[in-house]
Amino acid sequence: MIESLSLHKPHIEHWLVLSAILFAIGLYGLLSRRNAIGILMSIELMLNSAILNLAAFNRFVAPASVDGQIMALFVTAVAAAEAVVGMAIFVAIFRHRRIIDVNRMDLMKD
Amino acid sequence: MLPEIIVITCAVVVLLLDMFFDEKKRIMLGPVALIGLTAAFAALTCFTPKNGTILGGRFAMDAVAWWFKLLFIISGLVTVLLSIDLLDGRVGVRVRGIGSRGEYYSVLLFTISGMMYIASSRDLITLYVSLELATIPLFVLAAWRRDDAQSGEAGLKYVLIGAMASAFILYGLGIIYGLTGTTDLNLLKQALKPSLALWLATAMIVAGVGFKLTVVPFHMWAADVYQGAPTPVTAYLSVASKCAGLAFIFQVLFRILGAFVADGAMIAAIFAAATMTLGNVVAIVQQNIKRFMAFSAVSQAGYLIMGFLGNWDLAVPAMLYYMLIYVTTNLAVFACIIWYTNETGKEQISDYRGLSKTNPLIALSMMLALFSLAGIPPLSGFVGKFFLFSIASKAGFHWLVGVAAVNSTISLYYYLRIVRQMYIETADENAGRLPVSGVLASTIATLNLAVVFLGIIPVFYESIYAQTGSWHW
Amino acid sequence: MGLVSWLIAIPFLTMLVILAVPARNWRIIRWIAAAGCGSHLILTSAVTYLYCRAMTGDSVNMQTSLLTKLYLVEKVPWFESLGIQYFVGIDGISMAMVILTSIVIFAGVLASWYVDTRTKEFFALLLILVTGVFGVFVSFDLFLFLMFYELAVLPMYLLIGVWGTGPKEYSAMKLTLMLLIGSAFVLVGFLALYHASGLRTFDLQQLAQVHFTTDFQKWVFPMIFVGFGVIGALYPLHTWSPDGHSSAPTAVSMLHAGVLMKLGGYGALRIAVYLLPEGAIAWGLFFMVLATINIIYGAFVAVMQKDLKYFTAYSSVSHCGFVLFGVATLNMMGLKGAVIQMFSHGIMTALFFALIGMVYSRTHTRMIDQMGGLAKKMPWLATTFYIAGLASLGLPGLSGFVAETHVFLGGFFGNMWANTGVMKALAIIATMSIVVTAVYVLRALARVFYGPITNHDFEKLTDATLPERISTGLLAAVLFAVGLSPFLFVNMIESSLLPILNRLYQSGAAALTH
Amino acid sequence: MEQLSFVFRNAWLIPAIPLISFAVLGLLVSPISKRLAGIIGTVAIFISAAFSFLLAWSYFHSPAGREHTALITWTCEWLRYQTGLTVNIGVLVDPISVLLMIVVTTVSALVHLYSIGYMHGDEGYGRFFTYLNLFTFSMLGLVVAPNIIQMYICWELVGVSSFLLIGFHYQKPAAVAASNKAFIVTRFADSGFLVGILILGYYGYRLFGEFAPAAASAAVKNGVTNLQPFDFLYLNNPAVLAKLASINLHVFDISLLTAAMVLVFMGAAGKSAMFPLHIWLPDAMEGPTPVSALIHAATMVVAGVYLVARLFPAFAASGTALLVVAYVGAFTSIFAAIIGITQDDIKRVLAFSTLSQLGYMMLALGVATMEHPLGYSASMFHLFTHAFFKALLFLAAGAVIHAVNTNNIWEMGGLAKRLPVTHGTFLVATLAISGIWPFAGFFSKDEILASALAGGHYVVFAVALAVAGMTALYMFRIYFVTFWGKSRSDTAGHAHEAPVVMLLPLVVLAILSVVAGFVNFSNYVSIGEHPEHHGINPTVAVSATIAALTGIILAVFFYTGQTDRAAAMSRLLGRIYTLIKQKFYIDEIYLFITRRILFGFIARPFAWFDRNVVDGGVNLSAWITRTTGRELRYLQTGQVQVYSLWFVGGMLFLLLVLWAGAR
Repeated sequence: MIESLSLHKPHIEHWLVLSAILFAIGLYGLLSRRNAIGILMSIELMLNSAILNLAAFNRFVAPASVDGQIMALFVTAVAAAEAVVGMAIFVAIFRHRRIIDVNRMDLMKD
Repeated sequence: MLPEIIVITCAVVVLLLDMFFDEKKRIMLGPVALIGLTAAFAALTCFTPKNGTILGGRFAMDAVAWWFKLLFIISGLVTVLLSIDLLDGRVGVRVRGIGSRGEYYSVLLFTISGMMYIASSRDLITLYVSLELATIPLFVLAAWRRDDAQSGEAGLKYVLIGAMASAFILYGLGIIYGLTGTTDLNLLKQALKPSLALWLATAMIVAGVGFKLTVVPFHMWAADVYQGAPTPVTAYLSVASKCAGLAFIFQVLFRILGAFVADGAMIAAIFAAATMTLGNVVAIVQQNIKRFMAFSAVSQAGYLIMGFLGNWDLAVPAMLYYMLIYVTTNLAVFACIIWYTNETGKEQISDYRGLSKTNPLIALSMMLALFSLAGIPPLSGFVGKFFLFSIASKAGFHWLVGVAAVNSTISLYYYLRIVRQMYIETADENAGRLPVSGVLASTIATLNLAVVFLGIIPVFYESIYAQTGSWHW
Repeated sequence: MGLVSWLIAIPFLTMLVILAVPARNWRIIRWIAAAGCGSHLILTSAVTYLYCRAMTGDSVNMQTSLLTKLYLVEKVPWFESLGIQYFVGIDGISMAMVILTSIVIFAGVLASWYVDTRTKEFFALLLILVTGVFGVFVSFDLFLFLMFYELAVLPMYLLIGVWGTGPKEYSAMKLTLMLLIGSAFVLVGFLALYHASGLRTFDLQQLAQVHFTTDFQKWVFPMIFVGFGVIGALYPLHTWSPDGHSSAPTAVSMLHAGVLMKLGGYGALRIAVYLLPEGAIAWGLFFMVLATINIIYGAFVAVMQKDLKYFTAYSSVSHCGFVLFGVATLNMMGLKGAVIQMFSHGIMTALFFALIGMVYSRTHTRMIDQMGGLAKKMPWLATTFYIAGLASLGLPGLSGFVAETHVFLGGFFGNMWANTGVMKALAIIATMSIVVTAVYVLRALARVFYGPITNHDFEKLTDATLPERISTGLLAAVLFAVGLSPFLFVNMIESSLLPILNRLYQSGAAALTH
Repeated sequence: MEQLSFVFRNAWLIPAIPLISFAVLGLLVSPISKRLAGIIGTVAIFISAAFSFLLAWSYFHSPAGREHTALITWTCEWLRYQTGLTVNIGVLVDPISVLLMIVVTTVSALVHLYSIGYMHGDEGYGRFFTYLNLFTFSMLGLVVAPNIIQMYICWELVGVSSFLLIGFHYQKPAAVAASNKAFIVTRFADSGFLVGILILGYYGYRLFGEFAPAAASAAVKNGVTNLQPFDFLYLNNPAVLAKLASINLHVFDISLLTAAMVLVFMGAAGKSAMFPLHIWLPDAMEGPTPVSALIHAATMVVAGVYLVARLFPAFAASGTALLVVAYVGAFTSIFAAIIGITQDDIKRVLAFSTLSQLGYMMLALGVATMEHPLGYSASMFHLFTHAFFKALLFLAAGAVIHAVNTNNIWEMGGLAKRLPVTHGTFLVATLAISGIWPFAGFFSKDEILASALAGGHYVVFAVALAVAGMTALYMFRIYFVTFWGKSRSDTAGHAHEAPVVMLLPLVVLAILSVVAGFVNFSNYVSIGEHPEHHGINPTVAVSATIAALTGIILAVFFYTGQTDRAAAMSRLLGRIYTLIKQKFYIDEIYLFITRRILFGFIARPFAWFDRNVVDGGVNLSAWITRTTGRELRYLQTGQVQVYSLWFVGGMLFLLLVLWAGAR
């Protein structure tokens, strides 16, 4: 049975479903987490799912070219940048107000 | 590509100078940024052809891209002008934690360059990367005032939702790549077939762009971010980021989905109606002027996307022209707001009481700009709106024209609220004339001239029409 | 730059000059304004002379023409790619309206001779407004028309809001918004016309050669007519008028009731009926009923008013009903009557508001029953007030009579499409209004000016000063001039109404056949 | 036709002179010098009077005059409603217009003269003469009107000048109220008149193509070159009238012509104060006495009669309308006479007698026909004579009031020896109006009665006879009470005769009211092909004289010597007496209708509706918008995750729509 699994080569659908699941988890986290850091992590998750997509597509759809992989690399960098900025701003707020709960960040509303 | 290069170089130069200068000399940074942007402007207008490609077609110029770049440079230029006083502290009411001019200018310049890239990238990769280059620095700018709770919160909200939006966009772009196996926009178009996956991708991308264009219901962030961010940044957000969104969606709709755009008219109409109506009715009850401007911006976005109802030979020029007018007009309003906030530190609408007594000229310019936003002739806003309405009418959406026209009447109501504060309400007895710095004064004057003349002088529209009317993507 | 452009330019330039003058010497400013408007009056008379001289020759061959003949035309392409152009000219109807406006603004400036708070802004705004009005009356490009139209409406907000009395912000906002909602409808209609014509032009004369499909006309006509009806105080969209007029300062009420309300009738006639004859035929009777309601309803409500300005505002509602009634009759006399009524009511109501302002500035009340016996102290004002009143109740020898008989005859003669029996009935109902008008006018005026002086503060009141005498005298003289020699006036406008009627008959005949 | 002589060609001067003098007085003179204003005004009218006598002379000695044909001596286009519907103002000269011109100018001239004395020292002296000139102009314009529109225009103008003159003392609330009442009541009547004009004009215009050629060719001898639907010459054309009469209006099954004519008569009734529109005339006595003499006795109030006479062929063509005229006239005459007996204010008595005499004229017109036009001439005759003696009565009464400063006859008395001239002239006039031979009234009344009898309207005849008696009664009542007995107030005790300038007109009018009766009238004024010449009909004359004498005797019985018989009589009548004394409460009924019904049930609800429903609707929509905004703003919770939720929701919606749209 282990063999059967190992023999069974993963196909594109598997990757897509996986990335979709990742994206959904990320989205869920984004919408449900109260902790700002958690939310940032969930966003990372969403981005990574997209990266996974790109890689998978490159592998299965257009194996000749490397556009997908290049894009994946770029996106990794971008995601990092986003995370950094997010963290920085969060830290600034935390230093100032000592809160991590986004629900309490509603100075401005209505 | 010259202008982009200039802008980026300038950004780097500013950063370096910021390191090497001491505090006294840092006052030079603003002018340097200005010089850079002016150079870019000159390069764009004088040395940049309106078509041609480099980097193997990854980077292309056409008239639409050219006009977008113009808009980005102009808004950047004005934003720098509006920021100088605040950053150099030539203000009536000092705000703390606004220092570090170098980073500010360079970050600003980076976003500008990013936006300029959006307009002329012909590849999913560059498209996405330039979008992020345009967006991420804005998060930073929004949260610029380190020790101001509102600014920080604005930044955080912005970054969270922005990142989410970019995730959606990325996922959508990924799907499109998967459907076609290429990232070259020129090849994509032929390869795409209608499919549920495509609709999913489209929905994700459009949602992501709707976030930048502040289309209902993707607009929620705008109010808070506009209110919290430093006022010059708000000004920049309200115009440049919207322009970038437009440029991006131009790329997506016309280059990627070109074949299917025509079917989307009804959707565009629905979103337009929802956007302008919601923006207007909520703006009625706002008290904080920046938040108020946020909702006004939302409603303006609603008018803008009336352009996506078809008849591209008219619609594209109309949208570009409207963007041009919107940039100048909105910046004109914000120039006055920034000036007032600089001098008094107040942001409530009711604080503008009796401005016409103390500073008649500024009150006049603000009134003109507001009326232009409301679309009152002979100011440019009227013409811009009129052309967009005409698109809707030509596409047969007469009901939408009615909704839009009634909406602009409603919008007049709340713009008049400010005018009333300035002109009808009497000032406090101890209110004296507030000083106006030369930079701001000249900026306001120039912008207002533009506001008036764009509506009267046909040459701008005519040239946009001539260059982009027959725009084949 | 031709004469007609000067008609628009003079007020604007005057405004610029005023802006250049420092605000503290307001006496000079009012002199500048008076000079500007005076020169405009001269120019207008010159244009009138030219027009009449040119027109007399052509009026013969207008009998069958479908295109209104324009004089002193200026046509400059503007937003060329969209077919928008700067296209101004003069025909009979616009001539009449220009004369009206020119007189009223001159009188208005003189009537607001003693505005000493923020004089500069006041006159500047007033002149912008007038610029817009002149623009509307001479422009024959729909885009230009709309542009000037909104330009004319907006300054009203500040004029009422700053210099007004009573609940001024409320009234100002209400007035502005209602009028602009009206123009929103007009905008929809214009754009629909523009695209339906398929010509890519806003040129009125080119659009007039297009035949729009009947269904199209049937939904666009009410759009445009109602849109203009708002500013023409069409029932039930008239409610901005009482509040607005009662809160507005004197000159503004004069201009607004005297001229701006005419934009409605003018637009309805010049654009709605002219471009959309079949729509007019389909909807004529409906709007005629509304107009009849205007006439009777306005008159009866006016009976109940205690405040002189409300009183005049409602009588304006009633009289503007005559304009719309005339337009809705769709025959020569009706249309002519509408135009004459626009003119006559413009002058008359301007005179009313001017006098109310003058009386108010002396007695500091507008309540009818707080006054009394003022004729003893201010004979001039009393006399002119009575002249205006008699004109408004349609006394022969004053302009009102000419207009009203035209309208009544027009309604009674009917047209070939609507049920003439109903039209006759409506005409007779409308005729009854002359009695009610007599009742409210005479009661109010007698209460104000006749009888013993009730309030002892009135003992030391003074009669009109020279500027006031010139202003009111001029208006009263015009009332007499039109009333005594209508033939001059009527011949001036008749030839320009013929094309409208010819279009009506042409498409009306088509409508009857199938 | 032959070239018209100078007089005819310049007949337009007769109305023009007063107009010019009105303009001159109003704009220039009366501000400068009041005295001068009086003189100029009076002279102008005298000139115009002389001119009209000249015109009359040359008209009645012209061939046209001998066969009573009308002449349009001057005309010009005033207003073109549309092609084929033009109003040409002009001057129409025919027997009745000439007659009226004489009456108007003469009485007006004398009244002007009288006013110089009467109004002396009044601060509105100049204004008074300005108004009088305006009135004279308007009345003359009305008289010479060749078309119905000009008639209507001047009709309104006389209305307004009467309004101005009644309210001349504008600080007297009663006068102001009276003037408003007069204007509004007549205005109400005029609205009917206007509708009548609309009908006539419309159908006249429709039929014009059919009948114009014939009518025009007929009108050539009247000197009309371009006939218009509004012209009397067209409207009185038998063919047109026959056609109009044949069109049946399907309400009440009356012909179109009848409807139109009844409406026109409504206007006439308003101006001539026929029942039930008579209420304004008694109140109009608040005006200065010369005004009452000129406008409310001699000239303006007969405009209604004149209008009916002017359109007589039309009225005759629709018999019904003419019957209406006859019976309204008859009723008014007796109704007014009854009231007249009970009034105490001398001017009001005279006003009611005017009413009843106007009724007389109307009924005379009503009983006439195109075949037997005796009543027509009779009515005009009575108009002619009545103008003189009624004006005289008023002026004399004015002289009395001038002397004793009261209108109440019970505060006068014994004035005969103190005011001899006034007394004499008043007596002449009283005899004249009572119809005693050889005074003017006798002849005209006699002719009217004869025509009624000849026409076979016996009811009308009886009424007329009764009225004759009552007239004598109430006239001699005030005569005795005023001039005989002993003076009942000290002012009456030492009253002084009026100045000569006031007495002169009295004497002239007295002479006129003696001799006017001897004019062989129906030679001059008649209508139709075969004018009827009327001699004294013994039966009628005797019966009328008997009636008059009875009246006089009754007056003597009640009001001479100690006067408690009258009181006893009134006590005997009780309720009825008060009912009559209160003028049958007509005014109160009117007040109730206007105040309670019209204002209370129409105007006030409308006003409320406008402010609360219509305007409320506008405010409501504004409120809705604002509330929506206030509610929607709460979507902005400030919660970043809520925003994200909206974002996702929007995305899904978009996906849904796209997907749905795609398949």
